[in-house]
Amino acid sequence: MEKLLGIPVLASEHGQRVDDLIVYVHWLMAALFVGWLLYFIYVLIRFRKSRSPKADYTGAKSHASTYIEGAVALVEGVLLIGIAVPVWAKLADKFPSEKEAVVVKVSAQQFAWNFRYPGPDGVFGRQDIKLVSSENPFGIDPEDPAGKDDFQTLNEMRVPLDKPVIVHITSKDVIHSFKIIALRVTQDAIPGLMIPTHFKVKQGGRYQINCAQLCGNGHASMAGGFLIAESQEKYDEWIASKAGGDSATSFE
Amino acid sequence: MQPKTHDTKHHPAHEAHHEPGFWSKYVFSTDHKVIGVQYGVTALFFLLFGYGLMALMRWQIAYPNQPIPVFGGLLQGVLGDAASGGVMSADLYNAFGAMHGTIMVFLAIVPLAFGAFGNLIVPLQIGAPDMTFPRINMVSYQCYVVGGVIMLVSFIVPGGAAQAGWTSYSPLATIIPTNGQTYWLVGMIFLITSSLLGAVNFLATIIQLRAPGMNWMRLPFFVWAQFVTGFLLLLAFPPLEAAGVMQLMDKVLGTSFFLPTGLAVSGEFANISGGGSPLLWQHLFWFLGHPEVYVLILPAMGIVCEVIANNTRKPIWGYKSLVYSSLLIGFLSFIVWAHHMYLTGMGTKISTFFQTTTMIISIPSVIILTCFFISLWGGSIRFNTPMLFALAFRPMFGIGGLTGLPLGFNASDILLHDTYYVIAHFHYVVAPGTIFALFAGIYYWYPKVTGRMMNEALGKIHFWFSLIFMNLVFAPMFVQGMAGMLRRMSDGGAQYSSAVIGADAIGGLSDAIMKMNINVSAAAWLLGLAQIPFIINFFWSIKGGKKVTSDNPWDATTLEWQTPTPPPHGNFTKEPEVHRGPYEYSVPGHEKDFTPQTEK
Amino acid sequence: MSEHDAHDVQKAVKKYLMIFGALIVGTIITVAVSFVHFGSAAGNIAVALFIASIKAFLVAGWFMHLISERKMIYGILLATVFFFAGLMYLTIWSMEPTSLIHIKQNVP
Amino acid sequence: MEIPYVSKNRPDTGLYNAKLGIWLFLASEVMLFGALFSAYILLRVGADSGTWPHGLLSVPLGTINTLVLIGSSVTVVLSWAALKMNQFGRYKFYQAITILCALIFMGIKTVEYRSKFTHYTVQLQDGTKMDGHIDGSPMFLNLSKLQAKNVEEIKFHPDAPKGEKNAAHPEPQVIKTADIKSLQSWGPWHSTYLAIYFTLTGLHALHVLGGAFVIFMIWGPLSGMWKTDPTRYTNRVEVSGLFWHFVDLVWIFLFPVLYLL
Ligand code: HEA
Ligand code: HEA
Ligand code: CUA
Ligand SMILES: [Cu+2]
Repeated sequence: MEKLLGIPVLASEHGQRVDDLIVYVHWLMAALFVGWLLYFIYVLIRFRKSRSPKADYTGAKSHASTYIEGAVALVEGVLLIGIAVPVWAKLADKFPSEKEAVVVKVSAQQFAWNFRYPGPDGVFGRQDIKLVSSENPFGIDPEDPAGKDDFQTLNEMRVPLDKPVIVHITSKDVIHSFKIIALRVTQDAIPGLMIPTHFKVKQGGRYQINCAQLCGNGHASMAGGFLIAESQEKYDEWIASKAGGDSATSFE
Repeated sequence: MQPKTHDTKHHPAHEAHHEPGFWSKYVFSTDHKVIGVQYGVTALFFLLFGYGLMALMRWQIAYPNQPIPVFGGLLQGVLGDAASGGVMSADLYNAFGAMHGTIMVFLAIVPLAFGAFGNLIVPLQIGAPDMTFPRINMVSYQCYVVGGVIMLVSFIVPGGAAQAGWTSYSPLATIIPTNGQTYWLVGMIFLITSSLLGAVNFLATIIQLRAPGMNWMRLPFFVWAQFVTGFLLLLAFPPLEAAGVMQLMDKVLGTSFFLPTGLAVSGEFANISGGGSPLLWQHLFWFLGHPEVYVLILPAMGIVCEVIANNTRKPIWGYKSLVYSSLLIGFLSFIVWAHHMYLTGMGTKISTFFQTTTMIISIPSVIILTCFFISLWGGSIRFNTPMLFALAFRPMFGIGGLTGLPLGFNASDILLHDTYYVIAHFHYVVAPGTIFALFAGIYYWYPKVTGRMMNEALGKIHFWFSLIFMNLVFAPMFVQGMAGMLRRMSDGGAQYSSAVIGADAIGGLSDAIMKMNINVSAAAWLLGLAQIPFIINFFWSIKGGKKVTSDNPWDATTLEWQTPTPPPHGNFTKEPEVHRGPYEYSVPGHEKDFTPQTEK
Repeated sequence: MSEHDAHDVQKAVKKYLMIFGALIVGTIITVAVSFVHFGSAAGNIAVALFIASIKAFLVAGWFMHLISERKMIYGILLATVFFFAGLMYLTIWSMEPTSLIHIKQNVP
Repeated sequence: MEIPYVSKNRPDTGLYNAKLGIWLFLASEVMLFGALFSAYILLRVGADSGTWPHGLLSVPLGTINTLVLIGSSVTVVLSWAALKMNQFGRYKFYQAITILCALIFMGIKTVEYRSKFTHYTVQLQDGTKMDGHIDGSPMFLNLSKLQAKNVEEIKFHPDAPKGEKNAAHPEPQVIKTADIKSLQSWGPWHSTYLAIYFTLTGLHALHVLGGAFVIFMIWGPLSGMWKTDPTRYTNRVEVSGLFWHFVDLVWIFLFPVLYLL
C-alpha cells in the first residue's frame, strides 16, 4: 500500500506512526470503495430495465448495511484512539527536555526563513515582541549578555542526527507554515505566537523546507530554506564556526 | 389527476391577473419560479466564469511563466501589468485562485443549488403557491447580483482582486496592498445578506406553507435537504459576517482585530495598535466554512435522491435514516470546524475533540450513501441522462468523502495538510459530486420549467466526457498531494522540483509528478470543451426540444409534477391534498408503477 | 398568547408594568454591584452576566411572549442556543492558553 | 392560489408567517452578536495583563440609555396590547414614546461617540505620551492631517491623572507639530477595546435606527392598514415589537460588558 500511495521518503522518528495511520486509513477506504463499487456494478447490470422490467416495492431486506456502518465507525474509532490521539499527544505534550535537545528558534518572513541558535552557551538572549522590526525578526534585545554568542542564519538550519530537536516557530509578518515533508513536520508560523514542535532526524541529508501556507506573491518561491542533518561532530564544528566571530546578527 | 397537459387558458381565475410588463415579469418579479430561473442563469454564468479563471491558472501551473496563448493578450489588455507579456504574474495567479474559490462556492454552487433549485422546486414540492415572503425573495436575489457585480468589479481595481485565498486569512488579507480585498469583503457582506434572507424565506416556507396532508415525514428528501441547508446558512453565516465587518475595519479604519502586536511590515502597519489575534479570524471563518461545505453537498444529495427514486421506480430505501442523518449532519457540522486548523498549534484535548466529531460526522454521510446504494436493489433502472449523472454522483462523492478521512485524523493531516491531496478531496465532492448532481437536476426538471425535454443524445455525450475528464483532472492530484506538492503554488510547484533544488535534496518533486501538471491541465481544458454540448442543449432545447406530452413526463410521484407545465402564477390550479409519502413507486396492487402523493 | 381577547390583554398589561419595574431595579443593581468588589474579576463578570441574563429572560419571556409560545419557536431557539454555545465555548476553549501548545510570543 | 397564513395562525405551528420569519431572523442575529461577543472575550482574555482599559465610558450616560431602552420596550408591548384592545389612540401614543426613546438613545450615543473622537493620545518625539483634548475640540485629527494643513502647533489640554479624586487638571500645553511622533483620536484604531466597543455599539445603533424606522413607518405612513386589515396591522406591530425587544436585549448585555467590567 505504501508504494501504491506513493508516500514520500521518511526520515524522522515519529513519522513512522503518521505513515502507518495513512496506510491503515487507506485500507479502510479501499475496502469500502472496492466493495461498494463491485456491488454497484452488479446492481446496475442485474436491475437494468430490460432485465428487471418491474421494480420491487420493498427492495432489499437485509440488514448487512447496518453492520457495515457499524464496522466503519468501529475502525475509525480504533484508528483514532490507537494512533491519531497518541501521536498527537506525543507531539503536543511530550517535549524532550531542552537540555538534551537542540533548540532552534524560527521566524518566517516574506519570503525566507530566519533561524536563531543559542550559541555555545546554550542560552538564548532575551526576545521581546515589541522590538520586532524588519531588521530584527526575533525582536532580540541587544542589551542581554546571554545573547552575545547567539547567532542567526538565513534559510539554513542544521541539526545533528538522532538527537531531539525542538523548534519554536513564529513569523514577523504574515502566516507561513513550516513544513518538512520527509520529516512529517508541519507547523504554521503565526505572527504574535511562538509555537513549539519537535522531531528527531534519523537520516543524514539536505531536506527541503516548504512554506505550506499562502503568504503572498512569493509563496511559491519561498523554497530557499534547507535543513541539513549531519553527524554530531560536524554539527559542533558548524556551531563553533558560526559563534566564533561577532555574528549576533550575521546573515548567511 | 389527469396526466394530460393542463392548459392555463382554461382557468379564468388566473387570467384575471394583470398581464405584467417586461420589467416586473422578468427583472423585478416576485414569482418564485422566475426568481429561481434568474438565480439559475446567473449562477451558471458564474460557474463558467469560475471555470475560466481556473482554465487560465492551469496554464500557469503547467507551463510556468510562459505567455498564455490566445487569452494572454486579452488579459494584458484588461488587467495591464499583472499580465504583462501575456504571462500570468504571481499576484494575478493568487487573485484568480482566491476568486475561483470564492466565485465557485458563493456565487455559483450555493446560488444554483439553494437559490435556483430551492426556489424552483421547494414550493412546488410542498404544494405551496409561492414562497412565504415573495418580496424578500426578490431582494435576496438582488443582493446576490450586487455582491456578484462587486466581486467582478474588483478584478479591475488597481492592485487587482483579493489575493489571500478564498479563506482570506489575516494578516495577509489585511496587509496585501490591494483594494480588491475591500471589495471582496463588501461583496461578501452582500452575499451573506442574500443568503440570510433566502434562508429565512425557505425555512418559513417549508414550515408554514406545506399543503394539507403534507406532514414532515411525507416531505420529499430534497425538501429536507433544503431545510437543513437553510438552517446551516441561517446560523453559520452571521459569524462570518461579523468577521467580515471586523476585517473590513482592520483594512479601512486601521483597527487591529486580527493583527497581533509586533508585526514588522513596511509602512502604515507600523503604527497599528496591535493586540489582535490572527487565529480568531480562522475560527470565525471555519465556523462558517465547514457548515458551508454541507450547504454545497446536501441539496445535491436531495436532487440525487429524487432522480434515483424516479428512475429505479421504487421507494427510496431508508427514507427515515436519510432524514435523521441529514439532521445529524446539520447539527454536527457546527462543531467540527477546527479540523481545518489542526496545524495552527492545537493541544491534544482540543484536537482530540475535533477529530472525534469529524469522525462522527462521517458516519451519517456513510449512511446516506448506503441508503442510496441499497435503493438500487430490486429496482427497474432507467438509464436516462439525469439518472446517469445521479449514478455517477455516488462513486465520485464516495471518493471525495473517503479521502476526507485521512484529512480528518490530525496525525495524517500533518503530511497532507495544504497539499493537492486536500484540493483533490474537496473537488471530488464539489465538482464531480455536486456539479454532477446539479446537472442531473437540470436535465430532470428542465421539462417542468420550459415544457420541453432536453436532448438525450447530447446529454449522454456531455455525461461521458464530463465523467472521464473530471477524473483525469482530479485523480492525479491525489498522487501529487501525497508526494508533497503544495497548493496555491503560482508556478505549479516548479521551485520545489528536484530539477530546481537539485537531486540531492530530499523532498523535491520528481519529474513524473511535475509532468502530471501538464496532463491535468489538458484534461481541465478538455473538461471545459465537454460542456459545449450541454450549453448548446440548454439553449437550443428552449425552442427546439421535444415538447412534453404530459405534465408528468417522468411518471413521477411528487407534487411538482401535478401542476400545469409551466406552472402558472400561484402554481396549483386547486389546493393539492396529500395522502401518501413521496416515493410511492410500484406500489403492489396498483396498476400504474407510480402513485402520486395526491392520490388516495 | 396570540389568540387572546381583550380581557387577557388587560391582565397582561399589569404584568408588563411589573416587569418594567423589575428591569429598572435590575439595572440599578447592576450598576451598584459593579462598584462592589467580588474578590476577583471573574466574580464581578459572573454577577453582572447573571443579572443581565435574568433581565434578558424577563424581556424574552414576557415582552416577546416566549413563555406562552408554541414549540416550533422553542425548536429554532434551542438549535440557535446550541450553536451559539458551540461557537462561544469551543472558540474560547481552543484559544485558552492551557489548551494550546503555543505561547504568546512576548513570554520569552 | 394565494399565500396562506399571512395574518391567520397556521394551526399546527400556531404562528403566522411573519412571526416565524422574524424569529428565524432573530436567531441569525443571535449568532451575529454572538460572534462579536466571542471576539470580545477572546481579545480581552488575550490582552497582555493590565492593558485592558477600564472606566473609559461614562456609566451615568450608559445607565440612562439602558433605562431609556427598557422604557421603550415597555411602550412597545403596551402599544401592541392597546391595539389588541382596539384602542388605536393609545397605541399611537405609546408608540410615539417608543420612537422618542429611540431618538434620545441615539442622541446620547452621539454625545458619547463625539467625546471619544475629540479625545486624543499624543506621543512626542522624546517618547512622552499624554491623553487629553485639543483646543477647539476637533474630531478625527491625526498627524498627517496636521501636516497637510500646515498647522505649526496645537494647544493640548491633558487629562487629570487617573485614579486620584479631585486632582487638578494639568495646565494646557502648546505642542509643536514637529515634536509630535503620533497623534491619535480615540476611535476604533486606538486599541482593541475601543475597536470592539465601536463595532458592537455601532452595529447595535444601526439596529436601533432600523427598528425605529420600521416602527415609525408602521405608526405613520402605513397606519391606513388599521382600517383595512386590523389583524394584519396588529401582527405588524407585534413583529416590529419583537425586533425591538431583541435590540433591547442585546443592550442589556452590552451595557455591563462594555461599561462596567
Ligand atoms: C461539499 C463539500 C465537502 C464535503 C461533503 C466534505 C466532507 C468531508 N471533509 Fe472536507 N473539505 C471541503 C469540502 C468538503 N468536505 C473543502 C472545500 C475543503 C478545503 C477548504 C480549504 O482549505 O480551502 C475541505 C477540507 C477538509 C479538511 C481539512 C484538510 C486540510 O486543510 O488539511 C478535512 C479534515 O478533516 C476534511 C474532512 C472531511 C470529512 C471527514 C468529510 C466527511 O463528511 C466525508 C464523509 C463521507 C464519506 C466517509 C464517504 C462515504 C462513502 C462510502 C461509504 C462509499 C464509497 C464507495 C463508493 C461510492 C463506491 N475536509
Ligand atoms: C464549489 C466549488 C468549486 C468547484 C465547482 C471547483 C471546480 C474546479 N476547480 Fe476549484 N477550487 C475551489 C472550489 C471549486 N472548484 C476552491 C474553494 C479552491 C481553493 C481556492 C484557494 O486556494 O483559496 C479551489 C482551487 C482549485 C485549484 C488549486 C489552485 C491552487 O491551489 O493553486 C485547482 C487546480 O487545478 C482547481 C481546479 C478546478 C477545476 C478544474 C474545476 C472544474 O471542476 C470546473 C468544472 C466546471 C466547468 C467545466 C464549467 C461548467 C460550465 C457550465 C456548465 C456553464 C454552462 C453555462 C450556461 C448554460 C449558461 N480549483
Ligand atoms: Cu511563506 Cu508561503
Ligand atoms: Cu471541514
